[in-house]
Amino acid sequence: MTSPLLSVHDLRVSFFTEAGPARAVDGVSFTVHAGETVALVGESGCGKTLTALSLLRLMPTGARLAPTSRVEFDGADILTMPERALRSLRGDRIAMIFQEPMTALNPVLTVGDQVAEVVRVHTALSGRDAWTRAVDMLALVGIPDAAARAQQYPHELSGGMRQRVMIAMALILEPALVIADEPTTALDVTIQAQILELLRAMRERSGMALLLITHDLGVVAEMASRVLVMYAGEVVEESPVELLFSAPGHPYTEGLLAAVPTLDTSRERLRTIPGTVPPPTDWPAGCRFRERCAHAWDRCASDAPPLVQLGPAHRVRCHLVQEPERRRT
Amino acid sequence: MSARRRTLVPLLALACFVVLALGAPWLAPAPPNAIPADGLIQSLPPTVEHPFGTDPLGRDVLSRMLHGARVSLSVAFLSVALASLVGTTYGAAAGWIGGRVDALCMRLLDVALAVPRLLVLLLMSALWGTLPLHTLVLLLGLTGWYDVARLVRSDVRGLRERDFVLAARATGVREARILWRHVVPHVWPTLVVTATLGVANTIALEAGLSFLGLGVQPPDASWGTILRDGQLPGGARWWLTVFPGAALVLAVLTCNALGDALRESFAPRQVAA
Amino acid sequence: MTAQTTSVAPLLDVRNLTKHFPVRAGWFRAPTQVIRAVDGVSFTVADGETLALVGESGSGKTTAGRAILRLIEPTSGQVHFGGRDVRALNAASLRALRREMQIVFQDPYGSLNPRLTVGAAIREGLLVHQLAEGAAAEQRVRALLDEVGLRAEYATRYPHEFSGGQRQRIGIARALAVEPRFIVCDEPVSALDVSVQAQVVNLLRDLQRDRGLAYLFIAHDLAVVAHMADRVAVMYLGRIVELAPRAALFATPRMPYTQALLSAVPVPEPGRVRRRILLAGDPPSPANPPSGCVFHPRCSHPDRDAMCANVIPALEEKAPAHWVACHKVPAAAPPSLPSTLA
Amino acid sequence: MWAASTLVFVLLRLAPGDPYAMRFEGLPLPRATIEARRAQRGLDDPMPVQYARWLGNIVRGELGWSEQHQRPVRDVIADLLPRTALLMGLALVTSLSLGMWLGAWQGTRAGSFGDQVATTSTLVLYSLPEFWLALLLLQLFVQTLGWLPATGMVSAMHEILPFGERVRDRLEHLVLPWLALSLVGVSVFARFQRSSMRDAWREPFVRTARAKGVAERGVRWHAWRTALAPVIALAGLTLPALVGGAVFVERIFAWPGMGNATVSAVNARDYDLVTAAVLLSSAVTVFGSLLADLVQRMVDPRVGS
Repeated sequence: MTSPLLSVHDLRVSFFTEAGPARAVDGVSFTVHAGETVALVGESGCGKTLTALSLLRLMPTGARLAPTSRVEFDGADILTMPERALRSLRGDRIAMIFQEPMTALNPVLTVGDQVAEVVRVHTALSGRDAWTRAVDMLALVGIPDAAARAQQYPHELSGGMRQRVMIAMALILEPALVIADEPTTALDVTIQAQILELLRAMRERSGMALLLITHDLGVVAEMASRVLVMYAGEVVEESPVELLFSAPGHPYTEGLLAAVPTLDTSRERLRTIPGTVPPPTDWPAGCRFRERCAHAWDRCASDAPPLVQLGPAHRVRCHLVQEPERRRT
Repeated sequence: MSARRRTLVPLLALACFVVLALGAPWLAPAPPNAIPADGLIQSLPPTVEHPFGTDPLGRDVLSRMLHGARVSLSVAFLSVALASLVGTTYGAAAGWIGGRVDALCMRLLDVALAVPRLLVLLLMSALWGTLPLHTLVLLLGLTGWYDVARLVRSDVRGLRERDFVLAARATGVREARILWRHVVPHVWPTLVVTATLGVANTIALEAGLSFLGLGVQPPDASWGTILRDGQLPGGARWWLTVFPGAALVLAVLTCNALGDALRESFAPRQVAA
Repeated sequence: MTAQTTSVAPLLDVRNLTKHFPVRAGWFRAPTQVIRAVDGVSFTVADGETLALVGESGSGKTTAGRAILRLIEPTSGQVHFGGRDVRALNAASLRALRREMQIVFQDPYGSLNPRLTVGAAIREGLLVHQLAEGAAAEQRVRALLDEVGLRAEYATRYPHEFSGGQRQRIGIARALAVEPRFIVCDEPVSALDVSVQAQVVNLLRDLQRDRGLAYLFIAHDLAVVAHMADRVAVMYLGRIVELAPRAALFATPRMPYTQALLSAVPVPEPGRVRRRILLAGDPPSPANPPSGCVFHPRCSHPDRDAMCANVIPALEEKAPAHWVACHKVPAAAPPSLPSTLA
Repeated sequence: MWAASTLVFVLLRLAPGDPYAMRFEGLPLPRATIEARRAQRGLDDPMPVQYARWLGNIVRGELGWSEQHQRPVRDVIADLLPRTALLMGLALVTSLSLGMWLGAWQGTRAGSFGDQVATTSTLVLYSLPEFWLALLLLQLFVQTLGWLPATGMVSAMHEILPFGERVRDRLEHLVLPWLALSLVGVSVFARFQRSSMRDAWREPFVRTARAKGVAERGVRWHAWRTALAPVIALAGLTLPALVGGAVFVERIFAWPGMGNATVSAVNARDYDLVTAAVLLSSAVTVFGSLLADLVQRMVDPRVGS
C-alpha cells in the first residue's frame, strides 16, 4: 500500500462552554489515499464538521487542538506548519466545499471574482487571465452562459447554481484533496442528483481524493468507497462501503441503517434508535452509545471500547466484537 | 466584566441619580434659588461652605445641581415615556397591519425624519417665545418617537411571519391575544434598550436647549441652565462648566452603558429564539 | 374535476385552490408582478387518511397547506371541511373550526414561543376553546406530554431546553390539545436527524391509529412519504402533476417529472445500478411559469411536442385512482415508460 | 422634500398665535399698523392660499426677508452656508474615516483587551454632549492654556497678516470646532462599524476565504466589504444629529455659520430666517439620505433588489 495522501492521527478538538469543557472531536484517526472517496457519516452533533474544519485549521475561535493530534498531508504536519505554508496549501492542494453556498459565498462580490480570487492568490496570473480561467471553470461545472453569470452576485443565482460556483472555486486549481461538508444538504433532490453527478465527473476528470462529510446514507452508498461512522466525537466504525451496508459491525451503524426510510419499503414501522445524541459536554463514561444500545451490558459502562480491527479495512468500536454471544436478537 | 455586572453597575448608578434627584430638598445645603442673605452676589470658586462654588447670583451650585437633576431627569423620563408610547403604537400598528398602511406610515416617518430634531425644537421655541416645562416635555416626546417606531415596526413585522404566531392563530387564538401574548413580550427588549438610549439622548438634548436659553427657563435650575450661567460675561468660571457638565456626562454615560449592556444581554436570547 | 376516491363525502375537499402573491415594489407598494405559488389545486382527504403533498422548494406545497387552513387567505377556489365552506366562514366561526384542523410546523425552533413554557403553549388551545381550566387543564397537558412520549414534568420548562426532536413532539402535543380530526403536517421531520426522524414518523402513525386522525403530510423527502402516506400528490410549480395511491405511485410513476424525482433519490444500497433521469437546469420561477405543461421545458419524454408547450394538461384519471397531468400518458393503459424502479 | 416643507408649514401653523402678533406684542404700535403688516404679508388669507404661496415661494427660492440682518434671507444664507459646509464636511470626513477604521479594527478582535479599551473610550466619547465637549475644549485650550485663539473664524487682524500667517490663523480657528464635532462623530461610526464588522466576521464566507488560502489582510477586506453598507446607511441617518451638533459648536466657538445664525435668529424672532434654516437642513438631510442610499446600492448589490 502506498503512503496515504492525508493521514489523521488522534485528532482531538475541545471547547470551553458554559456547561463545562466539550470534547467535540475525541481521538479521531483515519487516512485518505490519493484518488479515493471517503465518507464521514454521522448525525448532527457527532463532530464530523469540526473534524473536517480542523484538517485545514479552520476551527471556530475558542476551539483547542490537543498537542498530540497530527494531520499529515503529503508528509507535512498541517497542525504545526507556519501560517504561510498552510495558506499556500489551502485552496491550492486542499480545497473545501461548504454546506450552505448562500452564506459561504461573499454576498457583495461577483461569483466570477470569487472564483478568480483563488487563482490570483495562488498563481502569478494577472487579473484578466484569472478571470478567463474562472469563466472557463464555471462553464466546466455546468453553469450555462458562464461569462454572463460570472458577473452576477450570489443572491442572483439559484441554490444549485451557487453550489456549482462553490465547486468551481474548490476545483479550479485541481487540488489533490477536496473536503466537501454536506455539499447537497441544502438542495432539492433533483438538484442534489445533478451536483452529485458533477462531483463524480470532476473526480474522474482530475483524479482528486474526496472526503465527503454527510448525514445521508443514500449519498454515501452512491459516492463513497470507504466509510467512517462517527458518534459522539469518535469514529465507531470504519468499513468499505459494501460491507457497511451488508454487514454493519456497530450497533449504532445498524440502528442508523434501519432507521433510514427507503422508497420501496412496504408500510411497516421504521426501526428507531431510542433517545438522542448526548451533548458533547456530557459524553457517557465507557461506551458512549451504551445508553441507546439494545445490547449493552455492565462492561460497556465500565470500559471504553477500543477501535478493533475486524477484517481488512474494517474496524469497529464495540465490545460485541470480542463477545459476540452478548448480542441480543 | 461579566454581562451581569455590566448591567448592574449602570443600573445602580442610575438609581443613585434618581435618589439624589428625589432627595434634593433634603440633601441640598441651600434652596436652589436662594440668593445669599449677606448680599454677596458674586460667583465664587469652590469652598468648604460651597463645595461646587456659587453662580453669578451667589447661589450654591451644588444645591442648584441637585434640584437641576430633578428637572433634567424628569423631563427626560417623561418625554421618553411619551415617545415610547407613541412610537410603539405607531410602529406596532404599521408592522402588524402591513401592506399599504405600513408603506404609508413609513413614508410619513421618512418625512418626519427629514427635519432635524434640534431645528424643529428651535423653530418651536422661536414661535412659542418661551416653552413652559410641560410643553418642553411634550415637544421632546413628540419629536423623539421615530426610532422607537421604526424598530418596533421591524420587530413586529418579523414576528408576524414567525411560526409560533401562525401556530397560535391556527389554534384559534384571537388577534388581540396573539399580539399581547406572542408579540409584545418579544418587542420588550427592543423597547427597553431604545428607551434607555433615548433617555441618555434626551438628557443631553434638554441640557443643550437650556444652555442655548431655549429649554428650561430661569430661575429654574437644570444642568443646562447652570452651564449657561457659566458663560455669562465676567470671566472664566470653570466650576460652572465642570461640575454640572460632569453630572450631565455621567448621567448620559450611565444610560448609554445601561442600554448597551441590556442590548448585549438580550441578544443571545433573540438568537436562540 | 376532482380526484375523488371514495363515494362518501370526504373530510376535506379542496377545489381549484389558487394563491397568487403580488410582488409589490416602489414607494407605495404597487403590485408589479404575481407569483403563482398555488395554481388551481384540487384534492380530497378522507377521514383517517394520509394524503402526502410532495414537491421541491417553490412547488407551492407549504402555501397550499396554509391556504387550506386560511392562515394565508386563498386567492380563489373552494375549501370544504366536514361539509362546511371554510372560505365563507367569518372570523368567529373560523376560530371555532380551528379546533378541528391543526398544523405542525417544520422548524421545531421557530414554531414554539421561546417565552412561554411548554405547558403554557399546550394549554393555550385548551383555554381558547374552553376545553379545560385549572387543574383539569393541567391534567390534560400532562396526559398530552405523555402521549407524545415526553415526561409530564417538562410542562414547566422552556423550549430552548429541548432538542429538535423533543420540540417537534411538543409541537405535536400542542396541535393535539384541541382534539382535531385533521392535521396539516408541514415537513414535520425534515429538520431532524435520521434516528429522531424515525421516532417522530412512528409517533405520527401511532397517533393516527389511536385517534383516527387525517393528515395532509407535506414533504420533500419521498422516502419518508413512502412510510407515511395512503395517497401521494406530486406538486410542481404550483400544480398537482400526479396523484395516486402510494403503492401505484412508487411502483409505476407515470408523469415524467415524478419519474425523474424518484430516480434522483439516493438509495442506501451501494453498487445498485439504476437508470437515473437527470433533469437539466433549475425549476422555472413561479413568477413566470412556462406556458402549457409547466414541466415541458425540462421534460425528457420522447414524444414531447407543441401541444405540451401550449396546452395545459388536465389532471386526468389515467388508471384507476391514478391521476396524471400529462398529454403523453395514455389513459387506462399500462405505463408507457419503463418504470425506473423496476 | 415637498413633504418636508409641508411639514414645516404645518409646524408653523401649529404654534399659538402667529409670528407677527408675537413680534410686535408689547411694542407701542397701533393695532391698525400691525393689522396692515399682517395683511401685507398675506397672513389674513385662507390657509390653502397661504400654503400655495408658501410653496411657490420656496420653489422660486424666495425665502423671505431677514428682519435681523435687514437683508433677503437668500443672501444671508449664501454668506453663511459655505462656512458651515466647511466645518461639517471636514468633521464628517474625519469621523467617517477614523470611525470606520477603528470600528473595523475592533470588529475583528471583539472581546479582546484592545477592543474593550476602545469600546469603553467610544462609549464615553459618545456620551459627551457636543456643546459640553466644546465648552471644555474652550476652557482648556483657550482660557487656561491660551494655546489657541478664542473664537470666530479669523482673528481681528486677519486681513493685514501675510499669506502664511493667514493660513495658520484660519487653521488655528478651525481646529477646536472641528475637534469637538469630529470626536463625537468618530465614536458614533466606530460603535456602529464595530458591530457590523463583528457580525460580518462571524459569517461563513470569512471561513471560505480562509479555505481559499487568502491572507488575513484579504480576509479582513472580504468582511469589511459586506460590513460597509449598514455603516453608510447610518451615515445618512446621522446627518440630522450632525446638523444639531454643528449648531452648538458654532454657537460656542462663535463660528459665523448657519447654526450660530439660526440660534441668534430664534432669539431675535427672525422668523423667516429660522424657517429657511429648517428647510435648508431638511434639504441637506434628504439629500444626504438619498446619497447614502445610492452609495449603499453601489457597495451592496443586495440592497434594493
